Amino acid sequence: MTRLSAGGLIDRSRTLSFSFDGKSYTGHPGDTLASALLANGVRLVGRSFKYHRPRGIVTAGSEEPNALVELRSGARREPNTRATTIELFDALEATSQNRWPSLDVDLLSMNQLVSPFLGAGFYYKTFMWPAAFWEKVYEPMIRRAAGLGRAAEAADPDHYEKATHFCDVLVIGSGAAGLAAALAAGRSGARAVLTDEDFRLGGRLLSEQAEIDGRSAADFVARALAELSSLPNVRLMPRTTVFGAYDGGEFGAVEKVSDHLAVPAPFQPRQRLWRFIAKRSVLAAGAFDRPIVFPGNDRPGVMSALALATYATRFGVGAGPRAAGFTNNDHAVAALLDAAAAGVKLEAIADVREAVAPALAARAKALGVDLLTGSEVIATSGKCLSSVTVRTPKGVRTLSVEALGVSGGATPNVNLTCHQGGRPIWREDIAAFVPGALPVGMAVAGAAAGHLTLAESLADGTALGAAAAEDAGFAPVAAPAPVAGDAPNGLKAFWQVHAKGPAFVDQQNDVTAKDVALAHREGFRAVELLKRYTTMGMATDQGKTSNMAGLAIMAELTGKGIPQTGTTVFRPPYTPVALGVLAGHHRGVDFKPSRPTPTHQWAEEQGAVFVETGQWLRAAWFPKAGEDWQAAVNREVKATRESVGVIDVSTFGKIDLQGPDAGRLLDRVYINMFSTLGVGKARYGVMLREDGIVMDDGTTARLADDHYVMTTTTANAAKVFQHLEFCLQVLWPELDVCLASITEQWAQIAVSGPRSRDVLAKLVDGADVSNTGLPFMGALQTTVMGGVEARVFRLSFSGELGYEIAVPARHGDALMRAIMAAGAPYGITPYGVETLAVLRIEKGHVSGSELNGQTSARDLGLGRMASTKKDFIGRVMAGRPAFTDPDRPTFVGFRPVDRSARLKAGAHFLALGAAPTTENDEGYMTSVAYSPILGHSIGLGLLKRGPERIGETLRAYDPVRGGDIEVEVCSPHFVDPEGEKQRV
Amino acid sequence: MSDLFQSLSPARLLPAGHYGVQGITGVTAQVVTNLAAATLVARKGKTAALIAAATASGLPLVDAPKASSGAGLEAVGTGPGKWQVFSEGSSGAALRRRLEELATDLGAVTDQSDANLVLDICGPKAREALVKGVAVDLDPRAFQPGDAATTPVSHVGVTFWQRDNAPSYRFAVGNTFAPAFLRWLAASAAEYGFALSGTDRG
Amino acid sequence: MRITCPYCGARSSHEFAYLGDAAPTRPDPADPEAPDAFNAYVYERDNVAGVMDELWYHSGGCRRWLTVTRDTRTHAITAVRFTTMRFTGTEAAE
Amino acid sequence: MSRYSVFSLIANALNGQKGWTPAWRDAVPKPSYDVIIVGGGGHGLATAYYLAKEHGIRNVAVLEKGHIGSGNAGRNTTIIRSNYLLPGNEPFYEWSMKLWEGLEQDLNYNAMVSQRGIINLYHSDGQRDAYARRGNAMRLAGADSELLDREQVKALCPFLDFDNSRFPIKGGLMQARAGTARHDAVVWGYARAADRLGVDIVQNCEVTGFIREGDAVVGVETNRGPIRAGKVGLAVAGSTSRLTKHLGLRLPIESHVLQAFVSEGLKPLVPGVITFGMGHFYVSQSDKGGLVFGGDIDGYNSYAQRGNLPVVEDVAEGGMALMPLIGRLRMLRSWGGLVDMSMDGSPIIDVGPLPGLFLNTAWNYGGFKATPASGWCFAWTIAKEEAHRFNAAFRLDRFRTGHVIDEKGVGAQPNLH
Ligand SMILES: Cc1cc2nc3c(=O)[nH]c(=O)nc-3n(C[C@H](O)[C@H](O)[C@H](O)COP(=O)(O)OP(=O)(O)OC[C@H]3O[C@@H](n4cnc5c(N)ncnc54)[C@H](O)[C@@H]3O)c2cc1C
Ligand SMILES: NC(=O)c1ccc[n+]([C@@H]2O[C@H](COP(=O)([O-])OP(=O)(O)OC[C@H]3O[C@@H](n4cnc5c(N)ncnc54)[C@H](O)[C@@H]3O)[C@@H](O)[C@H]2O)c1
Ligand SMILES: Cc1cc2nc3c(=O)[nH]c(=O)nc-3n(C[C@H](O)[C@H](O)[C@H](O)COP(=O)(O)O)c2cc1C
Ligand SMILES: [Zn+2]
Repeated sequence: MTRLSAGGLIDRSRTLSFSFDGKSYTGHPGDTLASALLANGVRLVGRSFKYHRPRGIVTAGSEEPNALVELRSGARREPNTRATTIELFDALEATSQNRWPSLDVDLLSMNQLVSPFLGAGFYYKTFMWPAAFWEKVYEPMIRRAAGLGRAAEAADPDHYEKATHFCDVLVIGSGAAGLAAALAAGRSGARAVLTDEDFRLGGRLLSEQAEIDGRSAADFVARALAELSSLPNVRLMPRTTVFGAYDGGEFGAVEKVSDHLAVPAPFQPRQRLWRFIAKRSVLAAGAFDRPIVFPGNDRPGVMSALALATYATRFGVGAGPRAAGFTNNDHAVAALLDAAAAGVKLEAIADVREAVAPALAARAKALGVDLLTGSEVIATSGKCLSSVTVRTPKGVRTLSVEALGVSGGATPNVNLTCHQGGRPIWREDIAAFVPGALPVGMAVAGAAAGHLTLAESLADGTALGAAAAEDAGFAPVAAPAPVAGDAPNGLKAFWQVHAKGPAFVDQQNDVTAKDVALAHREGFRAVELLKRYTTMGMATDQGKTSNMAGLAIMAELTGKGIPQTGTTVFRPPYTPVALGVLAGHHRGVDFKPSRPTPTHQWAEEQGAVFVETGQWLRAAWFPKAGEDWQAAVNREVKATRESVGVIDVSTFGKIDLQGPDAGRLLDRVYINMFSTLGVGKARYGVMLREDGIVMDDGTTARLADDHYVMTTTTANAAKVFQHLEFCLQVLWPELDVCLASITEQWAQIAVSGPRSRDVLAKLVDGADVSNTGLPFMGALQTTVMGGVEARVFRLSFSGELGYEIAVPARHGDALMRAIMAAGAPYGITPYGVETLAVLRIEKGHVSGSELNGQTSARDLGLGRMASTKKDFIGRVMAGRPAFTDPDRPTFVGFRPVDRSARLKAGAHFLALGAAPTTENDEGYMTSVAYSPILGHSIGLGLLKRGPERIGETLRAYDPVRGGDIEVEVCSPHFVDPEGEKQRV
Repeated sequence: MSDLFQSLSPARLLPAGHYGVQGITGVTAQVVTNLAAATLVARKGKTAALIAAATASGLPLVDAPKASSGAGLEAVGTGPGKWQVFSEGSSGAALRRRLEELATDLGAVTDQSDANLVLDICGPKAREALVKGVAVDLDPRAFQPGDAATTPVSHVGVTFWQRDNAPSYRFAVGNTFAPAFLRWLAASAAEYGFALSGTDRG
Repeated sequence: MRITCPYCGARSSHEFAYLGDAAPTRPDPADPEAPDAFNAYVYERDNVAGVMDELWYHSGGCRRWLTVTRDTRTHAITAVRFTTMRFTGTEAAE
Repeated sequence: MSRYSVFSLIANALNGQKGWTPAWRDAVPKPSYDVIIVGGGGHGLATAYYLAKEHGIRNVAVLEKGHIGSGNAGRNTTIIRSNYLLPGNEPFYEWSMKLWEGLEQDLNYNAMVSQRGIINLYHSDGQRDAYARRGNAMRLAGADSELLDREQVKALCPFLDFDNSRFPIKGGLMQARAGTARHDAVVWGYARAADRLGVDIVQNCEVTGFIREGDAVVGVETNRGPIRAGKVGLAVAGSTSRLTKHLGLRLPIESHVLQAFVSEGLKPLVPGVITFGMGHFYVSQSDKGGLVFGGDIDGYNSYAQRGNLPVVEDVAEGGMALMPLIGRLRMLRSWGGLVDMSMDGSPIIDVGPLPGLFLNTAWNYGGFKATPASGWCFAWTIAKEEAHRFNAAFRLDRFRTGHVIDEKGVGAQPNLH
């Protein structure tokens, strides 16, 4: 046990139990999994990606490259979770990953033995012989060895949500700089948000032993938080990571609502996605403690100096029974001494500099810590660290320690400043990249800006928080910045110890200093090439702590200097984000809305089988007991053709057009004429895109001189509305037409079949619906069912005598029931979209499969509808040579030569005997149906010069379904070709 | 939250009842019935004249996303020169006639009384629940009684406006999208306790 | 990206549908050169790397077509107006 | 420059990897070349390689403004497939597939071409028939395709949501020979192979204008000075209009941003490539274990090479709808590419439109799979000054004549393709 006897922000009065790799341990509230493991003396926690080398905990934050575990189990298993960010809860279950059979004995660590072969880029040079072996042997082997944790075993049982929050000032990070910024912004009255990914606000102040305004840092944090909590305009959001800075002041953030609980509380999400819309932002994300590359630096027990200090001071844990340090800066020396003061047995600090600050030297002496200046760690030993070898000016010394705190200085956390293309700028004096061009509205404070002292952070935060509030329109309240008196950290840039043995740059991806050298040798010198060739910085930590060293080593090799070498690009997310939270509520059946028709409930009662058509749910067929779908459809078709059938067609888009220019508009959007349509009449229209391709079709009726109602196909309702708005607002703003979508307002039900008039007659309140009173293509405004407003259109998609009756949506259900009652004597039969399709195919009407965005009106046999008396959208482009090419596939019908054979939509046409090649392809089948009327399969399709070839026999080639049958080209009008039935 | 409705059809309105945390009601939603509605769209170049005419008839229209009321009508701006007008207790046809009289040839009127499910959403946690889908700033500094917005919420287009400082909001949601909207609302409000009423109207 | 609709206020760009460059205007179909002119109108684009006027439709809001001035290199938006103004110049009140 | 062989690998392992030399020379531009290819992406490098290899034209430079592969070649989701529908496209992409199949031996470079298959899921009968049409078209072009039913998909991808989904999976169109390739390695492999044939690969050389003689293009201006050339081929993907602007050309393309994503590394989960039929989501798993996934373009013209949050959410929604067990997996990184979207969604490889100029563009979000055939056909077109039959349909004037190749049928709106 390395739990220190006192101190830390943990609740020692309560004990939490948890397990790691099946073994039980205990910790306290306030612990992370990492601190609790360390407290229990567990140092080996994972294995590296490629060589499966033992890995320990190296940081105390989200930048952790090594300590990745599978958290929880079963459907809640979460691979690659950083032990350093897991807030300990009771009964927590964690498992090590990427090892077999066990963490301690991992057979794949044999990879290390062949590591001389496995240098950077080795894949590209090998596994090519024999060629066929790649997918079968090499790749599966690589895949099994690669990867890290395992995905969950089943659908994620937790739920997620998304929310938007608007604020004047968003402060990211709650350390000294962030607290000061939030205070300054909050006091001004601005709506401010203070976020931190940590579960406890305070940043490094939670582990630093500093004085602010003459009080302890802890006291400062407590007072600041108390004041911020008291301000109604300030929102404190711990456990909230801002992961991306997007255009226009939009930030993506994830709040871990329940991750610190075994399972979320009832009705609480696991996590919540926040989109912050911020007028101004202050990035106060601190800095990372960066490593020094030296042989043996990847041994469990070697960690960041600041992390070692944090474990001691914040968590009351000694990273090992005995520890040492390896540094190049005073800040780290001070932190290590804090750890010593907190009870860590710190043997010595090796520092590459000739001297450390005198005050620190004195403090070291007082604490009994050996300061080895001018020294470097050149080797380590033990599976987990047992000793380090230090090269001092006086000779080599070996220290027996279980922990080594290393610091190569501070790397400002500039990630979010780069998400919109900003490139960091090198600052020689602190040997670090600091933010360059910033996203609009962002300011950077504290260590993230390269202002590495506490005093600067506090001053920065105060000034930038006030400025941000002021920019957002709030008068800042003058208040002095809190004062702290710390010294600059006297860093000496130092990246790499030159000594023998593998020295790791990227510990998760096993990239060594040698790999960087190899990349250099092979010409992969640009940082981005270096990254991609070696995979440096591509692991789950994105090289937060490692990239700097890697590029410094490359800079040394090329002699170019670090600023010329540059950094790789930082991209969102700042830390990895669960896919579940990005999806939120929208999964399972809630992925997209389900739109019921007005008669949905009635259809359910009839036992309808439903089908998704876009977002709509429509009845597909209405099976009776013992019927399969085909039997049901056959029955529905026959009943409709022989007597009467009924279907809900409310899903069509319906648009109300009013105004003196409505007819003129329609003339321009449809290929045919509408301004001449008589009042009380409807007409079928076809509209094109400007490129001459058919966009949509439907019927439009004229209700009054200046009033039309248009129907669109179900699929194109929104698109057509947008198109009309475009015509009116952009193309011809002079036209005086008012549009309103009435899709939701009207339920529309089609009644078709020879007896449909009898049914209608019983519904209307006395209107004359005889063939003269309401002729074919007539439109009637009347009432039905005793006073319900209705519009009756005599249209026919089925080719039968037919009507579409529209009533306000609330009456849709009642209308359907009334129709059913009125039709009962004729055996009225409800039908679904399957039968609808059969009916229209029997009639040769085009539909979605023909209106596929690739066909012109001419292709569909509708060319003659186009008026020559006017311009319309698409007219000019439809005249292009390819569109008038006689060889162009044109709409026609098909039947199987062997009438018992089934046609298949999607089959291609080949001349009999022609080889199946692209050159011989003559078109394809667009739609098929079994016609119970004809007793065989029928099809529609597009065939080169189709109409000229009626009577010809062709091959319908359908190898994907094993079908290859002979078909006869015929007219697409299979039933009642003269269209007499609909006019009776 | 899907377990909340696992057994319920996504194509039907959620039944009235209490959802989520029991014993408290942070959010309530109540279906408003007996409400006629119509769109009123100004004809080309007639927006100002239409506003003047309506104002003269006691309905002070505003050409902005605002709700205004008068003469027993409530008008909500949904676009330039466009309003959704509501009238309690009248029929769709009656409302249409009234508006046609008021607008004469200055605007077009279309009955929409059956187009929307209209819901009053209020309660101490209404804002907290709504921000889980409404991407319009609802903070009192930015959105107050009389303010309106047309915007997608959880993939569903809605028009809503604030009615008072309770706060309460009135939402008009396309009928066929209403089941999806209510599923989202119930899921979002469940942690505060959610009471839904008026959906069992058949 | 946030687009400040002159009617609705600032909204996320995902509430809008995009059409593209606002510069091409529909040619006169009666012009003898119409085929060429339409080819240019329908297909050819400057595809500006920089500031351009483009057409967006507020499909999720007020259903207005807007002309948005935006820098395609930075996504910075400097102006948004109702599209009709470009043609008639008279509808400022709307 | 050493050939990669078992021998060279062992020799280098024993000497501490000291024997390797640069994979390609960092060439300094000469004053003139027979052919200049602008753009050191996959297409540009492949073009140079095939010019040298197939046509003996070796006095060639590839000019790249950054480092090679820094464009879309280095940021795509690596799907290779030839499951196209239209006659103008399918034979070309199938030719590309064939070239992929022999690529590693040809280049002596392991580009990890991995034919683990692609499944395009369908969720309705209409979609099934559309896929049947496509599958049959593929067979006509000599490609492989299979139409799977629900049970067959389930057997291959049991982790998909078959039970609680909004749009049930009814089956899928599979191309077993499709798969992925290691994108960077494709770039490096072509660069190395082209370099060995004498091609100059010039990095950090940005073309800023053209040298003209009358109408003709006779060279380029660069940030490293003017370079003359017998022929100039443009293969700069999303940057094409930036260059053709100097020539007064307006093209039927728009530049858009397409985002892609990778998850943290995982043990094998997804066998091949899967595309969702009712949402914007497709996914495969890299050899390193990351789920590589993407969706729709952001939808507006952009040269910013980065996207926005709504599309990230849209893609995640598609992912969760399709495979809800990924809820707790994490997106590790997202990035964007500058794609050259065209008015019909299909590419342009053509002579002209000015003397001395050759165009290779309009790859939309799908030109990675085309890399070998694009290079091969562009080389042919440049060498012979006419199209090969594989790229015969990819003409610039097809818009004027109406011979568009619009797989999706959405028309002249690049952001919808
Ligand atoms: C996110 C994303 C996912 C994709 N997924 C797939 C997929 O799964 N499958 C698929 O087939 N395709 C995919 N693509 C498309 C594919 O990546 C591209 O179509 C293809 O890479 C383009 O060809 P290229 O490789 O030559 O282009 P690029 O690699 O972009 O090459 C163009 C080069 O030109 C250089 N350049 C530009 N201007 C100049 C100048 N003035 N001077 C000198 N050099 C210049 C650029 O720096 C760049 O390196 C995807 C694209 C993206 C962005
Ligand atoms: N790291 C070093 O090596 C170093 C060097 C010199 C000084 N310091 C000390 O650093 C402190 C500087 O204060 P500070 O406020 O700038 O930094 P800080 O480290 O105290 O606080 C930064 C906070 O930001 C949070 N954070 C980072 N990225 C985030 C994101 N994307 N979303 C949400 N939260 C995020 C972190 O969890 C952390 O709590 C001073 O106390 C100073 O003494 C550190
Ligand atoms: C197929 C593929 C897989 C990738 N896998 C990873 C990965 O595992 N880790 C990582 O950090 N980035 C990965 N990337 C993303 C790159 O780091 C980088 O973001 C991308 O190539 C775009 O370049 P840029 O971000 O430098 O602009 C991958 C990219 C691709 C195309
Ligand atoms: Zn708007």
